[in-house]
Amino acid sequence: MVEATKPGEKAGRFPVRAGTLAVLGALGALAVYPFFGTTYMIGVLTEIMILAIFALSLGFLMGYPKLISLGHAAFFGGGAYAAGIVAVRLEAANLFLTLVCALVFATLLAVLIGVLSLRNTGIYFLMITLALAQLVYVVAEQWTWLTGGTDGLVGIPYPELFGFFSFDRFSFYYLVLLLAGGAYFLLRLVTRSPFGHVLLGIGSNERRMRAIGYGTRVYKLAAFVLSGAVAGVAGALWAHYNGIVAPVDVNWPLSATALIMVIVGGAGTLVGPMLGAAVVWFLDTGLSSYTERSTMIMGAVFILFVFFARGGIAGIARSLWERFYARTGT
Amino acid sequence: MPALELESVCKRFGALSAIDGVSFAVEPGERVALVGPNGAGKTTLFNLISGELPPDSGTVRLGGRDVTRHTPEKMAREGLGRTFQRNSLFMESTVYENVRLAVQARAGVSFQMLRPITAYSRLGEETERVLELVRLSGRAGVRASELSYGEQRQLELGIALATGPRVLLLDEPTAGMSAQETGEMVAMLKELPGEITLLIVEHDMDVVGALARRILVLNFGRLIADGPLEEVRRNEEVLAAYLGVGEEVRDA
Amino acid sequence: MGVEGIGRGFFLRVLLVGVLGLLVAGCAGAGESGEGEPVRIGVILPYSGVYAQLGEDITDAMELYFEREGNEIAGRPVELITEDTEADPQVGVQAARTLIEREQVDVLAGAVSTAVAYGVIDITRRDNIPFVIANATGNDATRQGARNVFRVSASSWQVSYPMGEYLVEQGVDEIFLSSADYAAGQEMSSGFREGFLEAGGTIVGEVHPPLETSDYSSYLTRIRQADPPGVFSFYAGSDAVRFVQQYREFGIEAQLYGPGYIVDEDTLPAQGEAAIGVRTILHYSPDLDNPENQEFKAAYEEAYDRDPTVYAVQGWDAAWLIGEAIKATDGNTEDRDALIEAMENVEFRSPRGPMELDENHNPIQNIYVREVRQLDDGTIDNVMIDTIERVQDPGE
Amino acid sequence: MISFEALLTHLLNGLAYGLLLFLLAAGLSLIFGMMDVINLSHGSFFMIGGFIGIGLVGVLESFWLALLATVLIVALLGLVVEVALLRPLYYRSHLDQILLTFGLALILEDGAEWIWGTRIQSLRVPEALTGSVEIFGAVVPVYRLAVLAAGVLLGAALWYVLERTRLGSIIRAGVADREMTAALGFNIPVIFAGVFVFGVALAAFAGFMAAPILGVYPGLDFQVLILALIIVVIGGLGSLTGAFWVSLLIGVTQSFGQAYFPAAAAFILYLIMAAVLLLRPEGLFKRRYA
Repeated sequence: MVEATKPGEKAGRFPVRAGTLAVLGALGALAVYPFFGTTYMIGVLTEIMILAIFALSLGFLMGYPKLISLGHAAFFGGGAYAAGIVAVRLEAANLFLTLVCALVFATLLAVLIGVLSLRNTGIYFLMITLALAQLVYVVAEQWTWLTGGTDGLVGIPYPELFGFFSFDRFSFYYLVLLLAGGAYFLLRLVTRSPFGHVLLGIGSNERRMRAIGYGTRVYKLAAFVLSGAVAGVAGALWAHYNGIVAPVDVNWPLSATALIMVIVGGAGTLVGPMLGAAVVWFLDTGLSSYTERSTMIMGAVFILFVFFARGGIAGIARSLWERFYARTGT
Repeated sequence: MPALELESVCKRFGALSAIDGVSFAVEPGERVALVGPNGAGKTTLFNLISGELPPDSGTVRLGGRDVTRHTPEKMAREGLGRTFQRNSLFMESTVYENVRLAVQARAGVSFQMLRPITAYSRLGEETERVLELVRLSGRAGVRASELSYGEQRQLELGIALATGPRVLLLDEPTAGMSAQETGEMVAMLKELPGEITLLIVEHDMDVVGALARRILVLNFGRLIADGPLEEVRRNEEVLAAYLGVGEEVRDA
Repeated sequence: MGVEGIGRGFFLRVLLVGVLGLLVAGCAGAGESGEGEPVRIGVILPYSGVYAQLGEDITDAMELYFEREGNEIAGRPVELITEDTEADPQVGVQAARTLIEREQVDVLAGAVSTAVAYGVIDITRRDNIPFVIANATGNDATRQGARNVFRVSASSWQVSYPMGEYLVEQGVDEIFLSSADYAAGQEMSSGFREGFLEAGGTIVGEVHPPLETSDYSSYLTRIRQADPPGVFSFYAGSDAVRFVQQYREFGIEAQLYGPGYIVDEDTLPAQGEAAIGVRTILHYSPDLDNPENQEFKAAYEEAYDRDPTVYAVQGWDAAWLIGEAIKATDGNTEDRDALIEAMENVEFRSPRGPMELDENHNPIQNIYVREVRQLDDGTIDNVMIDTIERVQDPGE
Repeated sequence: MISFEALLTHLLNGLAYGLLLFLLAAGLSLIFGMMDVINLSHGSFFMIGGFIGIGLVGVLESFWLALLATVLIVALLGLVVEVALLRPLYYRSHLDQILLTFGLALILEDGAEWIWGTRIQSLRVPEALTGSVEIFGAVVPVYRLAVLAAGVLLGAALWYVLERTRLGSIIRAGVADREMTAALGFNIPVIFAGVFVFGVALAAFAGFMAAPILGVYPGLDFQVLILALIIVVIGGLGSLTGAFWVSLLIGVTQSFGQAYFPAAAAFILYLIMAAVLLLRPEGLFKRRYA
């Protein structure tokens, strides 16, 4: 039997460095994979990386200022619709145009939803993010001439760059890889900055943060908007990759799936949610090719994590590392 | 001009009058103790001053400025610091990070997102200065949750000090401490820069005697005495209020 | 954060092994290439969620066809590879992509919901893979004229427009219109409206409740007050059950009409007696008296121990279209254009009666007027009361 | 053009629908009020109640016996869940318990699909409750009136038990101060298990009563859950009184909104929720207990 996790003074530093090494290793492996892999697996990895960016954005929110949103699909889907509408309705699939439109739209949406929802805390925050996101969903479903309604918005092509370069599945894979890595390192930078430490403090003890002079709501809003913007970029990539945006991309089950990714991967880290995205993809989409009971398996795995490994995969990796370290190091 | 001034401050919870027309003023650099039986309203009064609760009526002034109904964060920025009766720390962070976060609060860099916090060296210098003040320099890398209780009280004080307050509210700084820990805490508080105004809630009359010359006595939300320790001790009303816990006062 | 109590190390290991196992399992299916003998037919249908029964019916009938062919077409064994689409276009697109890229299928068939069909048309068109729509009715699926897209069900227009004309002929010239407020509902409504107005009918009122409405009382009150001689409605799945039941609950006298989907074999068991008397049009009726239908019903009942539905008929015809075309190309599925051309020339022997494809690959077929009745054996089912012959989608 | 009969019809049907909403939200509200746990598997128990009810009506051939048996069976299931899954998490954060109930909801939905299939099923109403009646010219189905009566009776019974009986005061004390109530000799785990099981039983009761109106199918669980969550949040988490009035408010607003502002029908629910939470972040009614 091993005793409970107590990341001590010495052990505490190590997993961090190990985590960074793991990320760099994974990025390297992903960068060379297309030269060996099948078209299908390249597609799968593209999809997982897009979802990983989405999970990362929610993981940032849940792990640092500890804001648990059940409406994150609004930003992902909002970004996807913005990119899709630009690409299909305006027939301009320029990467910068679609990406920037998705980013701007998701950011504005996040400002609006954030201002309204951050008046509440805890379970009320969770519920009002859900309600406001569902309003976005209803709009997506009803505003047929713009969004395609329940049929979705179909025919979104891969992006292109000012007419001299058109992405195909191979180059799009690298674009997604680049943005996934970029999003990770950007948020990693943010979590280590003074701002990131304020968020961590808010997540740990908001009352004290206010007592020492932090107007916590502004910081939470900034984090919320940053997270929403990242989710919006993921959504734009999703639209290009699938060629379709539909109301399900804004609906609450997607928000719940992102939440599962974060919990399974491990809130409180940035690598964790990204790993969680991969695991949940295999449990959900991957397993559904082999069994009709994939939802049940996902529920069971989720419960196991809640029960026995609240730190998620990242937590397991960390404690295994500490055990290894304890055995060899001291 | 008084550093802190209360004028007829009232707060009711339903039918209960928690604070009933309390008025007093504290001069800059003065050290004042606030005592009273359990449930007298001491912590409520602190919450009213620090902005965690809005008063129903009355005025709170800090350095002559009306700060009634300011939010806690605004009060902190006006130069008011406070500690909590029950430790309110950032438990998963190290001692160093706890204090640095408080230092950062007035450093104007909190919206910097793209450089690591370690790049801001003046945060580090100031943090180390405060750690020395509360005698935790040797424990800087330890997580707050792994400190001894006494050390956590020291850190509680350290966080409040790190915001550079002009007025500091201390809510039972020695509560639950051993005799030795209490002695250290008193020594630490005595060494605080003279310009910091202190208002201390304290049960231990030795501590009160060591730190403050002036005492405010609160009972059922009303201020029943205000004056030097010896004088207050002889006050009939105070004795009556402390009946049952009166030994504490007399022993002191 | 972390794990308290006993047995933690064990669980950590179990979880880790489990996760790794799943990752391996997820990758395992990859990498098989399509080279070699079998004809690989990808089937994208809902196997979970509200429309799972439709998916089962279509799949069963497809399997029935290939079994009767000895699971071999033009000397090549046949492999049906299924993927669940739920009712979700994103999942449908992923399923189609998995089948095309991982399983390297020669032909794709399925799509119950129109949104899934549109998404899949988009990706099959890129690779020119023949795609047989086995149920979705969205008009544009065939009207956009994609060469690789075939439909063996019907367009929304085909199961709504003809009823407008038919009702006026029958002397019903005032109708209240009601449909769920989403793409299919709008198509059905406007198809009917067009046919009904052109024939000289009058629409006395309209209500369009949102999808997944649980309480229709306000809408039903409106209908009741308008007191029309007839109501034309389109709802599907759980909405159809609720609407028809509540319609009866409120004791509305007006005759209820609609496309066949409001009282199909899938919802009838739940609607029960509430559905009796509802008149609908569809491209199939279970009591059709032609040899193909009798033969099909007997074979299907024997194999699966239940009556075939319109979905089963569509599944049969989808498999027929694919199978006969591959026979015509002597088993060559590599030449996609040749395969598509062969599909264009397939002659159907469908349980639904006469059927041929128009230039957009949408069926020209009879539309049957049916009424829900309690049969002599006590079961409740659709009975054909009239036929509208050779209905062809206008194409735009 | 708006007649008195129409107004009355919309009002009565809105009230009946509102009380149906109250039935489905009551158990969720009760469990939250007492245990601080948002039971995200509430909709699952509702749906399972419907499925079991349909099966039992067929076997027992009595609507009322089947109702009783369904509630008991689902309550037993709730007991198993409470003892085996929730209890070990009492000393963790409430978020963990909420997450657990969410995982459970996923399992139960898929399990229901496995056992009962995906086809929508419906529950036959006893002969006496079929058809509709006219009240001052307004047409209301008889079964809706039965649901209305059940909602009112349930609300009254809950209010009476919690406010006027010794059991109620023990429960309220247990919520307000766990340690003290335990010190007074009351068994907190038993009280909590009782509350949870009762909340689940209410979900099953609601699922059974709603089955003739809504039908039963996998997927209904989450549809209902969202609805119940919205009611409970607008009403003020944990306030049964709030849940009661908000259910009526939503029922009546939907009824009139759908009739006279059909374009807004899809938005009504979410707009009410957003508006209330913006004006009163804590919900319309403050929680009574705790």
